[in-house]
Amino acid sequence: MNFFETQHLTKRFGGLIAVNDLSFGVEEGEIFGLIGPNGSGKTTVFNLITGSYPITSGTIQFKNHRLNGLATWKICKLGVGRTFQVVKPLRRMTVLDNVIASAFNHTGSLHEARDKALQALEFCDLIEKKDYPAKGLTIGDRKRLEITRALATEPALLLLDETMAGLTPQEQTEGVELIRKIRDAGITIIIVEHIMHVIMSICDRILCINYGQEIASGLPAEVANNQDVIEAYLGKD
Amino acid sequence: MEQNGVRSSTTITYRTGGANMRKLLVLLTLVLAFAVVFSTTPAWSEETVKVGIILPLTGAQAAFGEIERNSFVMAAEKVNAAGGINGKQLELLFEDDTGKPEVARSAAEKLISKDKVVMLGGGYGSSETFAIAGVAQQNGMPFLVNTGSADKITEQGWDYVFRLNPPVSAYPAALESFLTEVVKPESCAILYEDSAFGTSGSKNFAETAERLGIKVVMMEGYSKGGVDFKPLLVKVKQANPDLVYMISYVMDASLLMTQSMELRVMPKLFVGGAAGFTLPEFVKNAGNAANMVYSATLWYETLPYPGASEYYEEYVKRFNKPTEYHGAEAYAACQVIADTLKRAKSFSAEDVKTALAETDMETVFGPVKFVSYDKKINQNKLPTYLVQWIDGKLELVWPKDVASKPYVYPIDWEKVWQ
Amino acid sequence: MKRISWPTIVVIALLVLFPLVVQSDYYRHIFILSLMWVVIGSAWNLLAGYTGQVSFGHAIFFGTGAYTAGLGVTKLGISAWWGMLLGGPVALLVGLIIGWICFRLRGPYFALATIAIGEIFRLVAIDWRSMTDGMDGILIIQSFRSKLPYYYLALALAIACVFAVYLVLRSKWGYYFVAIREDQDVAETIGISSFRYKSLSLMISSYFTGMAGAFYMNYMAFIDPHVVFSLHDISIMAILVAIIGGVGTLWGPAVGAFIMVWLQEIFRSAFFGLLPQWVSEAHVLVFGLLVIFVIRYLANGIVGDWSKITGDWFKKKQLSYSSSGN
Amino acid sequence: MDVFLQTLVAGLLIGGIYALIGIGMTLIMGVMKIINLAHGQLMMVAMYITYVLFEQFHLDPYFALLVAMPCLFVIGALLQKYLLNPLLKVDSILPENQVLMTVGIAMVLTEIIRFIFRSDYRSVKTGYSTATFYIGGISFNIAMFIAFGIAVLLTVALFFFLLKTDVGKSVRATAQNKEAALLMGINAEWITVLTYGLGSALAAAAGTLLLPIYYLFPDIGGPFTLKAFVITMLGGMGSTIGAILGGVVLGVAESLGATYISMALKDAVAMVIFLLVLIFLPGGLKTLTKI
Repeated sequence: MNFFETQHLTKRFGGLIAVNDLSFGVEEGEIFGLIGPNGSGKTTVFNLITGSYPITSGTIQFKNHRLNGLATWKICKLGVGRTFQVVKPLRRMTVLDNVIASAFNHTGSLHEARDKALQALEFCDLIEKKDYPAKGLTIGDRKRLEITRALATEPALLLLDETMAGLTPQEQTEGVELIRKIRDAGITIIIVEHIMHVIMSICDRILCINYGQEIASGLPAEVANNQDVIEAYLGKD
Repeated sequence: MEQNGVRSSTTITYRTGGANMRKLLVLLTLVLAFAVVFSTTPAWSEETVKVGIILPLTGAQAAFGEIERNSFVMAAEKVNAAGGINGKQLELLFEDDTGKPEVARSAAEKLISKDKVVMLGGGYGSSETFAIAGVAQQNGMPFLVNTGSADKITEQGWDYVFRLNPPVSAYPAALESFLTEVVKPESCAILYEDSAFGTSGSKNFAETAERLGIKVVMMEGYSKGGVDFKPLLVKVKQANPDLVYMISYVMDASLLMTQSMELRVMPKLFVGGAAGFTLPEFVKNAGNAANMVYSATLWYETLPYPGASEYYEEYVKRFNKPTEYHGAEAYAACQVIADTLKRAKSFSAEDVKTALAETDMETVFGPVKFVSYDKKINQNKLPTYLVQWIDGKLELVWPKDVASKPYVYPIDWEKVWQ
Repeated sequence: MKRISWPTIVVIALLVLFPLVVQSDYYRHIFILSLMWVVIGSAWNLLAGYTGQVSFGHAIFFGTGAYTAGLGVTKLGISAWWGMLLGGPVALLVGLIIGWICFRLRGPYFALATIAIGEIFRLVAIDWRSMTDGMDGILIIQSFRSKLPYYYLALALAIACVFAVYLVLRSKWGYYFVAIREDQDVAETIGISSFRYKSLSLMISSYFTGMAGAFYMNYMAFIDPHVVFSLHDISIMAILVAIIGGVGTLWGPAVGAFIMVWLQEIFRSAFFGLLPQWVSEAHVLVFGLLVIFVIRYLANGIVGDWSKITGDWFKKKQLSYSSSGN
Repeated sequence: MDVFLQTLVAGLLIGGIYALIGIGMTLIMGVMKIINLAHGQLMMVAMYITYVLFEQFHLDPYFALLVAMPCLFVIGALLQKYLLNPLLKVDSILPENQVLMTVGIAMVLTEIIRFIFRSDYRSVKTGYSTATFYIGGISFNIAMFIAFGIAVLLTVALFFFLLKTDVGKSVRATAQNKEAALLMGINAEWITVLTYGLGSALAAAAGTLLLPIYYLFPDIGGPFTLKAFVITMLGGMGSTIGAILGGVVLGVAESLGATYISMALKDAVAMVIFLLVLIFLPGGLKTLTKI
């Protein structure tokens, strides 16, 4: 059995099928890419995994837990962290407090949580800005804060939702390094990303979906050359 | 260092930092200083005798508070024009209770400990009257209640609290004889506002009805300010009682009557339990529907009490609107206060209390003498009356010997409501 | 315990000394009311200011606490002081149930639901006469002639409440509450059960409000449903106290309580009789204008925007406070 | 049976008035997503305008509509422009700041009126205030009947305004998605000002029509504010048809509650229904009708 897997995952919004019979597995320690054109259902998949939306049918398995029907916060407790595509800093808290709040995930002591938070900030290279109010950060730092906050919950599986969008090339390079570093720390990653060279360079395996359905999966090179994928992105002529 | 880190990180989030604190401290100290300065302000002249009057001058009850204040002022002016309290001027200090008990308490505390009044008067709403009475009793300060009518007020054994007006349970006394001698109804419906006044009044009338052998076929409360009383009246109509007894303030009273007319609810008679049914606004609003409605009342301007009609006319002339029994209560309270202070050996609380207890006088509101009966102490007993709206005018109809016009009964509602 | 800053100690010391210096029962009474409102305002602030759940129904807990104390006397024949012990827990229980019903609603919907429940409580308390005696209310005899016991009890309650909020804010709970206020969705994804922690916040808040209610019963010695379940005089007043002082600040509600109670008293007594009587009719108007002014220009209240007040008005120095968020 | 029918009729008629109160609120809540806790107080101000017109110029309340509505439109628009809209730019801890502002506005309106008119009860008595016609022993109050008719008329007018006119479409667009509306070049600020003005004018209509059968004093606003948001949530926020539905449902529920449970608890009945709808039918009754 895989470290993480979905089977026949389906989500309907009224008459619209957002995710359709999607099955995939992720192995421990992997960086797994989830790609697809706009509106293909990537973020919905994340929302299903974290329990933000109820699942219409299918199952989600993480380690030996079934995630179906669990509350979002319980899924987090089990070790699934996520970032949001549209960053959501806790605006009126400082950067450090943002991270402390999530570091409480596995501890009740402020002391410990603070230590964990500082470690996470150090790890993500955000330590110098720890006393900034979160609402005052640049977009790059906000994205970084999203990741730091997710890391501070000490996840075994991290879902990254377009963490590179809107960053400068310099920041993107740093981002790629950070993601590798996270993986090297032993955290499995599922990443949704639009920027192709990023995906291609860091992912071990890639799943491409369109209209909520799998159209290709495999190694980055295979998927990149898959005719259906190219058509999905560029449209048929 | 570690500790500092925690502090600084939380400062921004929660804004509890030291800089703010210091300024807060300044602010609080100012408030305290302010309080100390004011608390030590000496009382000014000793040329007047100060009496504190607590009334609702703002808030929902302010309309009645104003009538009472005006009447107090009128009476005090008369007292002072006639030489005051043994040469000293009577000074009334009005305090607003805003219709809230804790504010009434503030007002009482202020009058007693800051203004150093010799006694207290006023007390409109029952809740506020309780609050004032509690303070008065604890401080040993005589308090003459003139409106708060919940029975319990004089049932606490509070010897500093006196009440000029009858308790709500005494309101329908005149009605009782009218019912036994004239109407002899077999059934009645009781509708009441779910205030302290309405609840205890309704309970009391239900007991009276039972004693007279009148079957209470319906007894229901409502909350003040409703737009539509028809659901209630439909039930009355179905129960078809001989008598409908209502304890309502003025606007609910007029809506109850107009809607009864619309629904053609036709008992032998409608009787209001004082409160709203005697006010000029009642007939103004209810119009034709007010016609032939009876009401119990404590006071009416044509009653043969000394000064009653003069008071009424003077009030109308001066304030350009009519007064009613609340005003008369206030006027009479001021008469009693002046009389008490004139008789008191000194203005010490004990002497004032003794003098108040010995009161035996005639006022515009009737004879005042404080007695104990049932569980009550220091309670004035007054006769009550029955009035009836006859063709737009409120007439005193019962007891017969003081009636300004003969009562109209039986009533043909179809004709009245045409 | 961690060290407490010296201004706090001085403020507490001043408050402890106050009734010994000022002998007037009148000023003591106003201070007792102020302290009671410190409790209610701080309690409301924990739920609304820190956890982001704006309640328009704190009269529910105040009234429950007051009636717990009162019914203890009329139904069980025990002293109303038991209310100080029981009022909090009973209010907490009510809070738990209300939270269970209402916390599935967010933002303004939650606020509306609390108004509705508050009205239901008031109406039922009026109508359930066999239990509550309806509008006849509950009357007891005050235990103490002196104001001092009441004063120190109110002071102890106020200190306990502010201190409890202070402690909560320095713990996991505090971080979780604020995280929920800032973004409930994010809070869930970092492992916070928003339902559980909102309920927790409501429980603490209702506990202290219930205590304040029980204190009111003991001190005022008379309650009826219109007084203690009042939407306007309790629920909305609690909001005003916190807003004026500063929502989401530790000391805001305390400052707001003193300002509101004193303002009401100063205007009610027409500046202690120094100004003509008609001034006293303006006190609610002044409340209203103050609320509008504070919300419009001092969104974080007097404590929260203190730097803005001193910056803008006293030093004539422009602080780019409100634009710092870009 | 007569009891039931008469109760039902009473409920329906009062429901018409309630609907009028609700229409303005539903518009404001739909577009601005805020609870207007000054709604009843705005209605109260309109009632005083009508009262003055009647006392001073003997203007019939139905004609006073033509004055009171524009007056309240202006007052509402000014409140929105100078007090509520600026709050959007303020970074405050509570997103409900606008709601709290309406509490302040409500207090100030009430007290200003009290300053001018005192706390006295006032009323406007017209020939038709208590005029009634009967069908088979069931009585119908004519003033309420007319109010019901005008409520329906205003709803239909509002419905077509929102559906057919450009301004109306902008209002609906803003209600659905403010950001998108902004992108489409709609001046959202102007739309909110217009909406609050319109909502206030509709509250004015309700007040003016209520006056002949009711009475007036400064504190009258509060209870009607409560009714207004109950109706709005019952009907579904932003739905004009929903407001009619909500008003009638509330009226009937209160009447039946008063007859068959207790008059004193009729408001509690309304609040319980409100809570149930809030929790189990968050979109209000309109989600059942699919209008």
